[in-house]
This record gives sequence, C-alpha cells and structure tokens, in this order.
Amino acid sequence: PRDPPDAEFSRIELLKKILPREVLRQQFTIERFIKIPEEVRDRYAIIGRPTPLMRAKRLEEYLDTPAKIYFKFEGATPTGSHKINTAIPQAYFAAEEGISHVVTETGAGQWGTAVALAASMYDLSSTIFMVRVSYEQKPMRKTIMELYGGKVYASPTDLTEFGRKILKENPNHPGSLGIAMSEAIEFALNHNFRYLVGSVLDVVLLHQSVIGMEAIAQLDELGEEPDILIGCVGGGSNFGGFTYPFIGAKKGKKYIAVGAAEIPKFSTGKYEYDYPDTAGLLPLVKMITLGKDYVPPPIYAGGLRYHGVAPTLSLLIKEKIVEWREYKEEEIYEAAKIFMKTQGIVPAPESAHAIKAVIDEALKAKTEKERRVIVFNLSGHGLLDLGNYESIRRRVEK
Amino acid sequence: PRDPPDAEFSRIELLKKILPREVLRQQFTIERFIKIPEEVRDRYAIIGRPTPLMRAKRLEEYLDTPAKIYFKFEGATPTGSHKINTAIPQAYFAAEEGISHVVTETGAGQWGTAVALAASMYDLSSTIFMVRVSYEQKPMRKTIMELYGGKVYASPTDLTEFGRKILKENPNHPGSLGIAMSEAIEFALNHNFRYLVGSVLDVVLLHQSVIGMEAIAQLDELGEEPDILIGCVGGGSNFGGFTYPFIGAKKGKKYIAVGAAEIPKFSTGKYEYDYPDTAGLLPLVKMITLGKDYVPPPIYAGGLRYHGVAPTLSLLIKEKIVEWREYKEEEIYEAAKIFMKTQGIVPAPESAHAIKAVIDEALKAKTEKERRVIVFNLSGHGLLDLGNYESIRRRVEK
Amino acid sequence: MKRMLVTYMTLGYPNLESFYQFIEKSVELGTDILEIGLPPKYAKYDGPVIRKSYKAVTSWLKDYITPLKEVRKKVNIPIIILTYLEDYLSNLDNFLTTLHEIGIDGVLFPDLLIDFIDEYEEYVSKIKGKGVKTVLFTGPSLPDNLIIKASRISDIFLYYGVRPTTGIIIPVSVDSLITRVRNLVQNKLVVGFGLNDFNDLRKALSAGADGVAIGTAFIEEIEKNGIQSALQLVKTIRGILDEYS
Amino acid sequence: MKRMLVTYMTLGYPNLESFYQFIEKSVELGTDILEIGLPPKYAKYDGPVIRKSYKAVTSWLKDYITPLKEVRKKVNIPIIILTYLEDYLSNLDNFLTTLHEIGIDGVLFPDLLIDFIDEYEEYVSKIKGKGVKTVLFTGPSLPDNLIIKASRISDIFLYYGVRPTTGIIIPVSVDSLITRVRNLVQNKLVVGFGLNDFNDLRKALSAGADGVAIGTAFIEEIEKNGIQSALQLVKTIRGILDEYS
Repeated sequence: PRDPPDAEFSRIELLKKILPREVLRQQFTIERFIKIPEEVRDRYAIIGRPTPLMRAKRLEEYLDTPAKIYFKFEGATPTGSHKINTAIPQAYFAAEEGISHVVTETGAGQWGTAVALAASMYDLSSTIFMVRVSYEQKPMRKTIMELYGGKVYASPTDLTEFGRKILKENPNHPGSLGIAMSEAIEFALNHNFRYLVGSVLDVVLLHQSVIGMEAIAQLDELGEEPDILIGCVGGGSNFGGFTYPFIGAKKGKKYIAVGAAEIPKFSTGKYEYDYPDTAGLLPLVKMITLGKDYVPPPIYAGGLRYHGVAPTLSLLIKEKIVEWREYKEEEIYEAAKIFMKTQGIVPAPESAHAIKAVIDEALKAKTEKERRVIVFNLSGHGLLDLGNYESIRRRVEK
Repeated sequence: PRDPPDAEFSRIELLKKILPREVLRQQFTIERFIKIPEEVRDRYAIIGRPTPLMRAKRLEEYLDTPAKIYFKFEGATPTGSHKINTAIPQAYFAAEEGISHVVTETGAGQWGTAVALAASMYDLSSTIFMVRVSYEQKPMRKTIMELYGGKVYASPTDLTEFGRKILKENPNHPGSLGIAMSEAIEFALNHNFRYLVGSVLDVVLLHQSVIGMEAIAQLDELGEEPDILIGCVGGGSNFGGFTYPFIGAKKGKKYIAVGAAEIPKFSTGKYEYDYPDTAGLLPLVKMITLGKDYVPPPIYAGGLRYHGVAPTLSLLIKEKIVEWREYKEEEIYEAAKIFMKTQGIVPAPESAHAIKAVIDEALKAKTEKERRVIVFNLSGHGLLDLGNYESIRRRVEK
Repeated sequence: MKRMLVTYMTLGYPNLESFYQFIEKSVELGTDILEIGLPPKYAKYDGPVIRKSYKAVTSWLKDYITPLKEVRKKVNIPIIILTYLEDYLSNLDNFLTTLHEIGIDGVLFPDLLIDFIDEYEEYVSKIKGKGVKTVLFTGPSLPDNLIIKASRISDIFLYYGVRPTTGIIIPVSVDSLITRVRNLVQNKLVVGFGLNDFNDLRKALSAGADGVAIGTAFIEEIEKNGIQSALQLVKTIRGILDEYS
Repeated sequence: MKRMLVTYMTLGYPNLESFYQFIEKSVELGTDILEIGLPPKYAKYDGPVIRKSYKAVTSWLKDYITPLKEVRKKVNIPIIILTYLEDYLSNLDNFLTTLHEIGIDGVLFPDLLIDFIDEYEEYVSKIKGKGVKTVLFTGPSLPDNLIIKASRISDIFLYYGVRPTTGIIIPVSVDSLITRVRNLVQNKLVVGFGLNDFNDLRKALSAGADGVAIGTAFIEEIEKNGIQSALQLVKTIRGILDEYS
C-alpha cells in the first residue's frame, strides 16, 4: 500500500486510526498461519461453521457429466453470505481493544448485515451508513440490520461534516458507496469508534480463508482430490478465502476466478496502483482495476460491480496461477435457474457466476471424458436478492 | 375422518381422487415405521438433510441458565422451512404414479415454494394458486416459486369454474385460502393432476417426523437426554414431526406446543369434528378448533393463524401428554430479538413462538437450579418474513 | 375353521319385497350373520353408496319394527342392527327393549368407541343389561389398548373396519392392518369397510380374519344389476371364504 | 558482533547548517552508515514525517551535488543515497556517474523491487557497473524467494522495512517478522521503517537484526526539540545497539 502523491493526509495513518489494532497487524503480517482466537471460533460455531460442503449430485445428473461437483455453502450462515466470516473477527478485535462501537458503510446491505450481527455477538453497538437509494429500495435489508441491533442511517446524513456538505448541495442526493464510506470513517474518527472493512484488504482475505481451510478438511474426509476450484470475484475476498488455502497446499490443478462481462475488469482492467475504495480514503494498492471512478452498469449481481481485484489475487492472475472468466448476466441467470431446479438453492446472483463456470467446466469434462473433481464456493444464497432476480427475469424473459 | 351430514359429495372420495395413491395409503396406515423411499432420501440429501442440531450457547449465556438449549434448524433447507419435508415425498409419490403435474394453493407462500421446488426435483410441472392479496403483497414469494419452475396464479383465477364465479361477483376479490384451495382442487380434478397437502393430515405429520427422527439420532451422538421438547403449532405438522418420535420413543419428560394468544385455539378452542380446511372440501376430523369460519386477526406470524390443531395433536393435548402455551406477539417479538442477537438467526415469526417458551423454560430451570436439556424445533428462518418483522416493529416499538 | 360371512343390508332396500328376498336367499347361500342398517340421521362413517340407500328407504319407510319382525321370522341366524347411538341417546332403553322384544340378537353402534369413548363401558353395560348383545366397532384409528379392551367385551365378534368409511376404496395395506390387529384380539375378528375387492378379501382372510362384513358391494350390485346379481356375489364371496376354511 | 546504526537524514534538513551538524555529530556518536534522502517527486513508501521534510527542503534546495560533496568531505563512513528510481529512469547513468564522482558509496531505491520487479536484475547490474553499490530494499510483502535472491546481490547490507511505510507505527510483530527473514538472509540485515519505538528496536535486535535504520524519529525530534535532542536520541539508540553487541 502507498499513499497517493501530494496526499493531504496519510491513508496509511488513517488506517491506523480507524482499524482495530489487531486487524491492522494481521493486514501486515507475514505469518502463514494465524490462530483463530477461541472467542472467534465460538462465534463461528454459533453461526454454523463449519458450513456444509455439499455434492451437487442432481446438477451432475442434469449435465450428464463424469465430473463430480462439490460446493462449499457459505449461504448457510445466518446472514446468508461469507461476509460474516470477517465481520466476526474484526468486531472481536475491536471489542478486545475496549472499543464499544463499530461503524461501516453498506450498499446492497450484505456487509452491513454481517457487521450488525457480528457487533451484537460481542455486545458492541454498530452504526451503518447505508447508501440512500438502497435504503429506500431495500427496506428489508435495513430491517434485518436493525433487528440485529444495528443503527442504520440513509447516507448522506447530517451526522457528519461530509454528509452535511453534500446535503447542502443536494438535499435529495441518492448517496453512493464512496459517500457512505467517507461518512462511516469520519463518524468513527470523531467518536473513537472503529471502522470495519468488507473486502479487498489482505486481512479480509485472511479471515475468509476459513472457507478454504474447512473445505480442504471436508474433502479430505471424503477422500476427494480437487482438480478445479472456482469462485466469483467482487473484491476477491470470497474467492481468495476459498482458493488460497488450496493454492498454498498445492491442492488443485486449476483455479478459476469469475467476474461479470458487464464489469470487464479481468479482460480490460489495468494492473496498477489505485484506490481500493471509490472515496479514495484508503491507501493505494497495486491491483487489476478499471479505475476507482469507473461507473459500473446496474447488473443484477450488485456485489460484482466493484472496480478492482484484491492485490494478491491480481498478482496471482498476472502470474497466471489463477485463470479468469467473464460471463454475461443472461448466461448467469440461466445457470442460476439450472442450479435452483436441480439443487433447490437460490444462489446469490454473485455466486451464480461461479455456477456458470462450473457448468462449463463440467461440460468440458464430459467432452473430454474426464472424471474431474470440481469444487466451488457458493458464497451466498439469494433469498434477499429475489428483487434482483425479478428484475433480470423481466429483462431476459420478456 | 368423516363426511359431513347431508354432504353433496363425499370428501373422503374426493381425497381418493386428488391425493397421490401412496399419500392416501400413508394417511390411513397404522404401521409405526414407514421406510423412506431411496428417491426421497436422495432429495432429502440434496436439500441438506439431516438439518443441523445446534446448541444455543449464547442464548444460554444470555439467560444465565443451567439449562442446555439445543435446536433443530429446519430453516437450513433451501426453501427456509420444514414444509419441503412433506412436499418432496408427496411429489415423489405423484411422479411414481405417472402423474405429470401437481397443484396446490398457498397463502403467505412457504408451502407453495416447497411444492414448486419439490415438483422441479422430480421434473413435474406445478401450478400454485396464490391468494391474490399475498400475490400482490409478497411478490418475492411469487418470484421464488417461478424461479423453481412453478406456475403461479393470483386466486381467484378464471382457470376454474369456482374462480370464475367469484370473479363474476367481484372482479377485484382479494382471494382467500379457502378459495385458492377450491381452485387448486378443481384444477387438479379437471386435469387428472394431483393435489398436495401442506399440514394437519396425519400423512403430513408422518413425513415431518424425519425432523424428530434425525434429532433423536443427533442427540444420541452428543450423549444428551432431552428433558423438554418444544415447538410451535400452526396446523401441527412441524410440532408433530419434531415431537412424536420423541414421545413414541419415550424420550423427554415434557412436550410443549406453542400457539399465538391472538388465535387462542388451545385456550378457547372446542374439541369437535370440524373441517380442516376453510373451504370445507376435506373430510371432517376431530380436533381442537375455533371453527373453520373463524376469522383470525392479522398477526405477524401468518402460519399460526390456522383455526385448528392436527387431530393427533389435539388428542395428545386432551390426554395431557402434550402441554400448551399461548403468547402475545409483543412477547414473541422480544424473544425473536433475543435469539437474533445471541444466535444470529432471524427466526420465522412462527418459530419465534417456540423460542419464547424455550426462554421461559430456561429461566424456570434457573430458578429451580436444574440442569435441564431443552430441545426445540426452529421450523424456519425469517429472511422472507422481514416485512412482517417490520410491521410488528412499527406496532410494538412506536 | 369356517370363516364367517356377515351380510349387510339397509333395512327395506331397495324395496321391502326385494329386501326380504335378498335376506332369505343370502342366508341360504351361506350368510352366517345378518347386519341390518337402520337409517340414521347422520351416517358419519358410511360412504356414499350406503348413504344413498338410507336416503332411498327413509322416503317411504316410516316404521322399522314391522320389517324387522318379518326378517326375524324368516331367518334363524343372528341378526345385528347397525345404527348410530347418537340418534337414541334420549330413548336408548326403549330402543333396546324393542329390539330385544323383536328378537334381534345385537346392536352395532359405529360411533360408540369414537364419539362416546369416555362412557363406552357404561353404554355396553346398559345394552347388555337390556338383553341385547353388543358388537363393538373398531378400526385403525383406535389405539391398541382400546382395541384389546373392546375385543374382550364385544359380543359375537369384534368388528374391525379397515378403511375410514364404507365403500370407498382408500388404498390401505389390508394384510398388514389385519396381521397387526389379529395379534391383539382373542375374540372372533370380522373385517369390513371397503372389502369389495376380492384381493383385499383374500388378504384379510390370509392375515387371519375370522370373517368379513360386506355391504356396499351388495347394494351397488342391486343398484346396477338387481337382486339376483347381488345374490350371485354372496355366493362368490362365500366360495372365497370357504377356500380359507 | 557490533550492531550497525544506519542514520537517515533528508538532504539539507532542516537547513544546511543544522544538517551538516547533525551528520557530523551523529557519526561521532556512533552512526555506522549514513543514509541520505534526496527528495523524490513522489515519496511512495515514505510516511508523512519524511514527506514533510522533503517538502521543506525542496522549497529552497535546488542542487544536491554541492551538499553531498560537503557531507562526503566531512565523514568517512559509508554514505548511501535514498531516492526513487522512478525519477531517474531517463538519466540513470548520469545520476550514477555523478554519485560515483562525489564519492557516494551506494544507492537505495525503495521502489526497485516493487515497481520494477521484472527488470530489477538489469538495474542492479547497471548500478554496479557504474561503480555504485546498491542496497536492496525488501519488506514483508515480498515473496521469500525474492528476498533470498535480493540478499545475495545486495551490497553492504540488505534493507528490510518492517512496516508498509516509514514513521507510521502500524502494529506489526517485529520479532516474528525478523526471525523469519533472518533465516532467509546470509547478508547483513538492517531493519527499518517505523523502528522509533525502543521496544520494537530491542525486538528487532533480539531477533537477529545486524543493524537498524532510523530516520523519522530523528526528523521528528529535530522538528519538536531541535538538533541537540535528535543527537541525544542517536546516542540513546547507539547505547541500545551496544547492549546487543
């Protein structure tokens, strides 16, 4: 990470002020293995970890493939996605430091939900700045955060100087992730609260590696050797969390990162220093990026609209250790429907991207008559994304 | 079951025409154990059975109780509730009989969702008559049914004579469960399809007993002897499915059925012959009932608004083998919030009734200084009921 | 051991003349016990065929005493009256005395163990006290211990209805139902309710039923093809029963 | 074995007179190697304190050659120039030749292994070819095998920055970081980047660092309390280093 040229303030210094100390330590650690504190393991057990590793038997049958397909189901956690895996340790480290309150921003709401729950698990208060347009369009996400005890505000708010400035210019400003994040950070700084980060940073990928670590143990128990590992990429935390343990243990022959064709970062992104956040408050990191000011089209998988790729994953892609795919949302929707009808689970639109790649690889295994073992991360369920499904249904099936 | 006096047609004969043959056979069997067909076990595995039996450790800590609290989590299935447990075998038996299409009605949508998925798992078509007012107010439920491949109609429809008659009288009729069911049955009869039943009937409780059978095995594995078993009661199928195996195996000392104080069937219902369905199309059964024409108030736990109690459960209550409780929705809401904050799971509003009783029993164990083992059935998650939570929040927290 | 044929007919169906003819001939053809239905107000546990027969006769049959006397005169085998206790709650003594005077052997109230379960023993004493035998009606929905108790006090035989209602062939596993109840019952076991399928009949006998009660099948046969055809059915069933003797 | 003190100072900070004074005295007080920073256009890997010092001097310091010559005259110990390769891409040969002529011992480009990783070996050859030593800069974000390779070709010592930037005390486990890298490195290992906490300093030495590079701490001290106080700090740190000799 580096500070931008002629920075008015040091982003690295800001990190130090807003992140829980241990989170920051882990961000910059070089230890290969970090013990999960007992208090975090406890909470992991409560949210249902280890999550199940399931075989997609009916999908195999439907595709008539010799491949075996397994998936790690992160949607089995109460908040319905992998996000909780990092929210818990981050909240814990804040609590350990004697902090009473954590703050974050959220767009579609998954991350905010995870933070609200994680905070409640350590008896912390939580404040979530939710992009106004989502706040209005996704009232259920607001409800669930509040049920978990989170205080949710439609950003821009008048709680921060930054928010007040924007409201003054436009009282009906719809908000943006960048604005919400700026407000969250300002709010945390002003009150000596701590800010929790949802993706991209190494420390987040580290926490998410519980997914891959569990999956390795579960496959071992089944006596399976994985050939292909697949995940979708928003910022890269579910993908990294799932695949890095396999890569590190030299398990698997192929790792496939899947993105949305509508946000073509793998195919057209540049590998350069960029801000991980649209607000430009975090230090620059070297990554594959479409530029922080890139305006993504409104695809139905909101979580994949991120402009960059986590630095470590960017490097693995540059080094050709990880392959990538990009699919169009019509293809994704078809893949999601196949999965729903065969396996019953409504996948998160993001996770459906992984499913599309799985289907392609399974059909390739069929053509090549190879009994490959394909394992993918189903990073979340789509029960709170049915509105998005409805919108794509209208577009695709009209 | 009996036909009503001066019946124009025999309800028992109707059952024979609309239910899959094997479903009817199981309804009237006296075998204590019925083998689950391999093809049903397969699908159970796909939907994640056995569902987890989890310890509510943080709830115990929160209540500071010497009791151990476990719960069977039926919300872990893809459709989010126990309903799928009977939809699968019913769809299977229809498919086995060579039927191509199954039909049902749905109110809030849980049952319709389960039927749509179960049908898709055996490559059957499905038609679901959804009460118009729910169809309009719960569009996400409609979306998920359609994603599973179900054909969903807002009832009353012009697809049936019954529906046409009602529409002629009032083209904007909001619909009712009774009307939807009448349409579903007429539709099934006209096309030689089969009708699937969601609760109350013995055969449904039989299918649901997979919950209790699994729970017994899971507790055995943990070396736990249950003292108290608790479930909520809508029609009685999740309660019966969960507790009957324990009662039959003489495991447990106390069984508690929990209902809503707003629908006071346990406290004021009569034990008499009544129609299990508001349409009056099914045979009369002897049960605790508020009368099929009882109009329940609009509480937030829609699934508990049913007027009766499954006949077998009614008898067990009359015989004082099963105890009952009734709680007001404000109490339920508080219990749900405690559970959410301690265990992270948003319970279905129905299941939250069980949680309230669990909390009371755990506090009683504390007062009495007894290390009791309390096990309850968390029959579903509430992720698709957040609108209901929002509505009760407004009422209670205003 | 000879298996019993319990032949049911609604009193006066389809008309008095044919009714008497059917009764007499069926006895000749091997009926062991006659079961005669008195139309109740609400035939809770009867299927549509028998209900229709009730309806048919109640339109003209106002007096049950005379035809019952006539039947008693014509046949020597035991006669059991099937009707619902519910209709006689206010004048049970009277009703029983009348039956006794006519020479009817017993009564079968299908609602006794279901709708009057809390007081059934008192009713049984009362019935027996009036010199009338009582055949108890049981079925799969009753608990085992109740069936055991009922079988001990039931006169002539214990009636076991394999289906929830008469005449509607709900798919049930007749053999396993009967194997199970056979082990509970020391008394003679007569099986009925929807046994008009010969397969089911054989299954019931193989599984140890001491007899079968047939009703709907005869009424349907009369309805469709007339008395002679119904009597032919009596003969056929008698033949099947005798295979198991 | 004596542990090395690498003392950093931005060229000309806070003014030429004080700068010379600090350099001379710090060598007297036990500095083993001087590291002198030439303000770059974009100080990517420097923290706010050092960045501020760059800013302060660039406002008036237009020529780096004269003051460097002066320093070279004043001290005998090795002098390393810290600056960013990025700024010299177009005139690297020239720059290196100038340094060599002045008598500078070596250069340290912190961006070499990060931003020019694909061509770093060519650059190292080129630098050495001009008679200038090259001290390679590494840190925790570089892969082990790169650190091993770099340590083999780094002159004088291998620089290891424990934190992502200078002067900001990001919480890292200094001891485990150094224990780990110590096992990879045969060369002398000098540790820097945010070592102004004595605890961290001791941890680094205990874990096997051959020396430490200190910069931000001196600049902050000058800023707050003046040159004498900064020199006092040099003395203190020298003392700590000597505890581990």
